[in-house]
Amino acid sequence: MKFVLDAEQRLFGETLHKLLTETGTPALIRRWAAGDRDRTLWTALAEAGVFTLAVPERHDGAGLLPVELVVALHELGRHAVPGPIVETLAAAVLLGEADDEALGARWLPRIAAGEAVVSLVAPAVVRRALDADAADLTLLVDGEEVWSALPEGSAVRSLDPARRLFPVVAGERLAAGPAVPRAAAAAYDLGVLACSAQLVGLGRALLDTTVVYARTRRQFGRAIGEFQAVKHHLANVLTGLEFARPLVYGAALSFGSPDFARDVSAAKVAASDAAYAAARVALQVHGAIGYTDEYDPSLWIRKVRALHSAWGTPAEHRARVLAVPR
Amino acid sequence: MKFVLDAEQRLFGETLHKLLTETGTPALIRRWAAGDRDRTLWTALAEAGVFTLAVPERHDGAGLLPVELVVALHELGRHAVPGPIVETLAAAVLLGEADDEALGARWLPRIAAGEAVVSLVAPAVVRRALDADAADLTLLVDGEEVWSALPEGSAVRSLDPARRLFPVVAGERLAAGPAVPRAAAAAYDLGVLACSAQLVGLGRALLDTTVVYARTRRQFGRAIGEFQAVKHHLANVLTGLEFARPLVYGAALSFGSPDFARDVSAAKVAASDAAYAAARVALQVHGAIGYTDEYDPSLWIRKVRALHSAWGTPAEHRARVLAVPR
Amino acid sequence: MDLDLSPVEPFQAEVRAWLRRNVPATPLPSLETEAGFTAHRAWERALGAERLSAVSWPEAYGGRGASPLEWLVFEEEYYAAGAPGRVSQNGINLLAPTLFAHGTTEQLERVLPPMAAGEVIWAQAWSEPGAGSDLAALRATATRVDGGWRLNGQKTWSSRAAFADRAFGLFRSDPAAERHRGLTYLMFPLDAEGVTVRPIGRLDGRPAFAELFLDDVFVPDRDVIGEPGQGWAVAMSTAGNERGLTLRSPGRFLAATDRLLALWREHGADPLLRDRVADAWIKARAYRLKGFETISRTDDIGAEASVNKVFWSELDVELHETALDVLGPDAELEGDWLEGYVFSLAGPIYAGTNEIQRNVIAERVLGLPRERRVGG
Amino acid sequence: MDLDLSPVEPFQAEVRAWLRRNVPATPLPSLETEAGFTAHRAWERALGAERLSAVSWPEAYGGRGASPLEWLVFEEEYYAAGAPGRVSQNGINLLAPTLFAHGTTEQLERVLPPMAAGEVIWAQAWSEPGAGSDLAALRATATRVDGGWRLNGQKTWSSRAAFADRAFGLFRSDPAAERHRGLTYLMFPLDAEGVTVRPIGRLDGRPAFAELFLDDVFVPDRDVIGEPGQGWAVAMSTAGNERGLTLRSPGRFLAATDRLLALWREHGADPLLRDRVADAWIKARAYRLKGFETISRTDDIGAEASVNKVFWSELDVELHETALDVLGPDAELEGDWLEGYVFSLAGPIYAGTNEIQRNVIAERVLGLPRERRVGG
Repeated sequence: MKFVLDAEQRLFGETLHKLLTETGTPALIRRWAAGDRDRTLWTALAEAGVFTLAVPERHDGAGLLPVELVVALHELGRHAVPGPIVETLAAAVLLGEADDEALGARWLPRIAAGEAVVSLVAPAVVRRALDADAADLTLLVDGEEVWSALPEGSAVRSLDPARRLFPVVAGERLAAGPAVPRAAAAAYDLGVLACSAQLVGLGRALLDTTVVYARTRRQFGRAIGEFQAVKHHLANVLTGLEFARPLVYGAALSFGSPDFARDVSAAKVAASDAAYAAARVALQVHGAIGYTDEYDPSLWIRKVRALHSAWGTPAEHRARVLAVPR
Repeated sequence: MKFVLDAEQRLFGETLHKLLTETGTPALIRRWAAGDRDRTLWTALAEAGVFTLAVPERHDGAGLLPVELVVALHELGRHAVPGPIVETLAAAVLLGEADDEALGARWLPRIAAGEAVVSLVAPAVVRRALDADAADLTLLVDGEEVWSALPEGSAVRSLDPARRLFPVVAGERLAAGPAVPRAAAAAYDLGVLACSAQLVGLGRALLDTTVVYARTRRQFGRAIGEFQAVKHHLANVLTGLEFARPLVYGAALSFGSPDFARDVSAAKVAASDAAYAAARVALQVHGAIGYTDEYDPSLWIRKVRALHSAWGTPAEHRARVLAVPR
Repeated sequence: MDLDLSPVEPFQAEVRAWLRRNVPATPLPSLETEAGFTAHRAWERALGAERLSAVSWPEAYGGRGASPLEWLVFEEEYYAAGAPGRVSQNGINLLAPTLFAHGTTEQLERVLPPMAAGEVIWAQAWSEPGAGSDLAALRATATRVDGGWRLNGQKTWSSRAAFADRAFGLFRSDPAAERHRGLTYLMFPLDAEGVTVRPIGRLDGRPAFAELFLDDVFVPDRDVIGEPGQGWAVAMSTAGNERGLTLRSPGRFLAATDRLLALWREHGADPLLRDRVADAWIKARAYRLKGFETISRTDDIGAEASVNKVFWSELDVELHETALDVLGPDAELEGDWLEGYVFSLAGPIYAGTNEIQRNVIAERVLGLPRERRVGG
Repeated sequence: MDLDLSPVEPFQAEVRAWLRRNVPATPLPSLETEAGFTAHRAWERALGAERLSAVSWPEAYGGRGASPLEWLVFEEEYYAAGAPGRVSQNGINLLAPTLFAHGTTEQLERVLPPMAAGEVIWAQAWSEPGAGSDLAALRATATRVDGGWRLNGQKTWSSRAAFADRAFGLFRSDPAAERHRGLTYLMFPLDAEGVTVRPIGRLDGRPAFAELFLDDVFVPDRDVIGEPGQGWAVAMSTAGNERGLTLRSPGRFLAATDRLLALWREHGADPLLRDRVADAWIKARAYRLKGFETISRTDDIGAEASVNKVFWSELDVELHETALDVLGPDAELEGDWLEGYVFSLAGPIYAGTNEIQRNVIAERVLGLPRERRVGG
C-alpha cells in the first residue's frame, strides 16, 4: 500500500502544469468562448500523452490508466482548460469497450494522437453535446446503440462562457449490441472520475489565487488575510479539498472493481462540494472584482458552477453511493 | 397594523421575568430533575395568569389569548422552567373545544387556577406523557376519543434531565365525538406555538449568557469576544433569533384563521433552528465548561435539544408548511 | 399587537388592478443590456405617470405620500405580479433618502420629479479600486473652483453606470484630512465633459456596472448634498437605508419563494429538496413579518439594519441555489433562475460585506469588544 | 500509487477472528460510569493479554510492532466488530507517544507494559480553570524538592480522572518564566496524598471528567518526562499526535456511518435524510483514504494535522445529528446514539478548539499573515 503519487506520476502532472502555465489559459479560454476553435493546445496535450490514457494499447493508446488520467485532469482543471476533453476521453472508453474493432480502429488512434475531438450525448446522464461545433465526431449512445450525432439548432449558453451545449439528433448508426450499455456505463463512470479530478484542480487553483489575494489586498489598514473570518473561510476550503482529493485517487484505483461506480460517485460529490465552496469563498474574499467577467479567476468560478451539475448532479451521485446494497 | 407588543403585553412579560429571576430557576430545575414535584412556582405562575390564557372565560379563564401566551412562554423558555406547562395549556384547549361542558367544568377552572397539572399524549404527534408523575390528570387523545391515561412502566430519560417521559395506557374514557379530532388539532397547534415561543426564549437566554461570557472570559491575552470567529458565531445566532421571533408572534395572530396550522409549523421550524444554533454556539464559545452538567447554561442547552424534536420534528413541520395547496 | 392590513386594502387593490393591466406579458430583456435598459426605462416612465415609481414620496415630488405599510404592500403586489426589475433603484432607494435627509428644497424639487418620472436614471459611484468595503480609503478628489468643484480620479463597481444618466458619490475635498474626514457628497452627469464610462461585465458577462474615469469634471455648487467636508455623515444615512428594507423589500422574496415552490412542484416535488424549499419559503415570510415589526417600531433600528442585510442576502443566495438544484442538470443554462442566482451572489458582498455586517452586529448590537486596532 | 492491502490480510483475519470470539455480545455499560469503567478495564486486560491493546508498540512493551497500515486495519476491524470504547486511550494515544519521543528507557519499561496490560489507566490533566484553549496560561506549580517535585494548584476537564489510576500534565516549574517557558511535564498518581479528585458531570450527567486539586503532591524525579522546564516542547509532540489520526481513527467513523446507514434504512430510508446519510458515509471513506495518504507520506504532516482534527470532529457531530434526525421524536431519549451525540459535541472543543485549528491551518498551512497581536 502506497497511497501517494510516485515520482513519474508527479512529473507528469508537473509537466502539464508547466505547459499550461506557459500557454496562459485565461486568454485561450476567452478565445474559445468567443468561438475560436484553434487546436494548438489540444495537440500539445496529445503530445504530452493525455488522450492516450483512455485508449487501449492495440489502438495506439497507453491502455486505460485511471490514476494518470486523474493527474492530468487535475492539472487541466487547475488551468480551466476549455473544450470537450472529458467527453473525448469518455468517448474513447465507449469506443474501446463497444466490442466493435473496426469502429475502434477508425477513431481510437486518432483520439490518442489528438487528431479527433469528440463530443458525447447519453440522454439519461449527459443531455447535450459540449462544444459539438468543435468536434470531429459527436457520439449519441442510447440503449444498445451508438450513433454519430448532429447538432440540431443552436447551442444553449452556459454560465461558463467557454461551454456551448448542443442538442443533437441521431445521424448514422455506428454500433449496436449488448456490449454497448456496458461500454456506456464504463464511459460514464470514467467521465465522472475525470470531471471530479477537474473540479478538485479548479478548486485548488481558486484557493491558491484567493490566498495570494488575501495576503496582498489591504482594507482597514491591514491585509484582509489577517482577519479571522477570511482565514476561517480559506481553512474550510482547504479542508474540503484535502478530503476530496483522496476520494478521487481512491476511485481511480478501484477502476475495474465492482465498487468503481460507487467510488466515482462519492468522489464527484466531494469534489463538487469542495470546488463549489472554493468558488463561493473566492468570490466573497475577492469582493466585487471576483464578480466581474474580465477578472481571470471568474472563469474558474463559473466553470465550477457549471461542472457542479454536469456528469450527474450531486443528488444523483449521492443516490448511487447509497444504492449499493450492503 | 402594529406588529410590536403593546405596553400591557410588555409589562406582562417583564413581570414574569422578574418573578422567574427572583425564583432562581437553575436550582429549581435541578430539584425537578431529581424528582421534587413542589408546586410553588406553578402556583405563582397561575397567580400571574399564565394558565388562564388557554381557558375560556366561562371556565374562569381569560379566553384564548395566543399573543399573551407567546409572551408568557417566551419568558418561561428564557428561564427554562420545567414541568408540563405546554401540555397543560394544550390540554386546556382540548378540554375547552371538545364540546363537553361537564368535562370542561370539571377541569378547566382548576387548570386556570393552577390547581391542576395536566400531561398529554396524542399518539401520532406526542408519543409520551411529559412528567406524568407530576400530573393530576394525563389525557390520551386518539381519534374521536379522549381518555384519562395512566403511566405504564417507568419513565424514559431525556437528554434534558428535567423531562421524564412516560408511556401510558388508557384508563377511563372522558369524552368522545366528532368535536374531539378538531379539538385535538387545535390543542396540538397551540402546543406547537407554545413550544416555539419557549425555544425562542431559551435561545435568547443562551445568546445573552454567551455574550456576557465572551466579554469577560480571557484567552491569549484578550477577551474571547474580541475574536472575529466568536463575533460572527454570535451575530449568526442573533440573526436566527431575530427572524424566528416575528414568525412566532405572526403565528399567534393568525390563530383562528385557516393559516394557523401552517404558521405555527413555520414558527416551530425557525424557532427550533435558531435555538439549536444558539445552543451549539453557546457550547462552542463556552468550551468545556458549557459541556458540564453543573454549569447552569447546560440545562438550557439540553432543553433546546429536547424541544427541537418535541411537538413535531422539524421535518414534520416543514412538510406541513408545504402541504397547504396554493 | 395586530397584523390588520384592512386599512391599506383599497390601495392594495388599486395597485394590483393597475399591475394586472400593465405588467408586460412577456418579461422585458435583462436590464443589464442596452435594449433591456431602454425597455426598463420606458416601464419606469409608465410607473411614474401613475405615481407608482416611488409611492412613499410626497405627492409634490411624484409619489403618493404612502405610509411605510403601504410601501411594503406595494412591493408585495409589485413582485407578485412579476413586474420588471427596478432600473431606477439606485436613485430612489439610495440617493433620494439622502436628499430627504440632507438636501435643500431646491435640490428636492429639481432632482426628485424627473427621478420619479423615469426621465433621469441614476448610478451609484461609491467604490474605488483601493476602497471597496473600506469606503473611508477613498482617493478621488473634488477641488474647489469658482462656482463649484472639479472632480478627478476613478470610481468602480458603479452599478447601472453603463447606461444611466447621472451618478452620485463621495469625493475627497480636503486632501490633508484622513479617512472619514474631508469628504464631500456630490452628484454629477455621466455625459459631462471629462467623464469616461467603461462598462464592466458581471459574472454572466452583462455590463451591470462600470468604471468611471473623471478628468476635471465640473460640478456646480448646487449639486453638493449637505455641507462640503461632511460627506461621510451624509452618506451614512444612505448606507443605513441600504442595509434596511428598502434595497431588498420583502415582496421580492415572497414572490421569488412562491416561484421556487411552483418550480419545485413542476419538477416533481423531489422530497430531497423539500426542506430547503420550505426553509426558503419560511424565511421569506419571516423577512416579511420582520418588516412589519420594523415599521411598527418608533425607535431608530440603527445597527440592527445589519441583521436584515445578512439575512436577506443569504436567503437570496440559498433560494437561488435551491432553484438551480431543482433544475438539476440544466442548472448551468442561461435563464431567469441563473440570472437571479448571479445577481444574488453580489448580495453578501456589496453595501458592506456580510463579514463587516457581522462585526457591526457583534459590536454595536451585542456589545462585544472592538478589536484594539483600526477598523475590523 | 496503490491501495493494496493484501500484505496485511493475515493480521486482519486474525484480529477479526479474535474479535468475533471475544467482543461482548451485549454492549458494556457506559465507560463514564463506575460499573462501566470497571467492565472496560477488564476488557482492556483481555485485549492486553492478546497484545491487541496497543498493536503498534514494540513487542517488548506489550504490542505487536504493527505497521501504521496494520494499526489502521486493526482499528477498522475493532470498530466494525462493535468492540467497546477504549478507556485506556489517554494513556495509549496521548502519553505513550510522548514517552516514545522523550521518555527514558526506564520510563518506557516501567510505564508502558502495565498500560498495555490494562492494569494502569491514565487520565490527562491538561487544562486549568484559567487555561483552556490557551494552554500556555497554566498556573499550577511544580516546586523543586529533594528527590523530586511538589505539585500545587488545580487542573480541570481531566478526562477519565473520576476512575483512573494516574494522570499526566504540565506544571509551572519556573514561576518567573512566562507562558510557554518554565513548564515541566510530569506524571502523578491520582491516589497520592494531597490529590483530591472531584468528578464533573458531562452534558448527560456522566462523570466523564474531573477537577483535580493538588496540595503538595510529591512526584519523584523519575516521573518527569523530558527535561524540567522543557514541558511545552515535550507536550507539543503529543498535541500534534492528538490532532492526527490516533485520537479518532478512521475505523471509528467507518463503523459509525455503517450503523447510521443501517439505522436510516430500518427507519424507512426517508429521502429527506438521504443526502446527509450519503455525505456522512462519503466523508468517513474520505477520512479513511486520507489516513492511507498520511501513512504513505515520508514527510512530517505538521500543521496539516489541524485539517484532520477539524474534519473528523465536524463529521462526528454531523453524523450524530443525522442519526438523531432519523430517530425523529425519539431523538431526546437516552440511548447509544444520544450518548454518541453528546460525546461528539466535545470534539470541536477539546484538543484545541476548531477556531484555533482554523487559525493554524490558515497561518501555518496556507501562509496567511498572523494577526499582529499575541495569540490568535
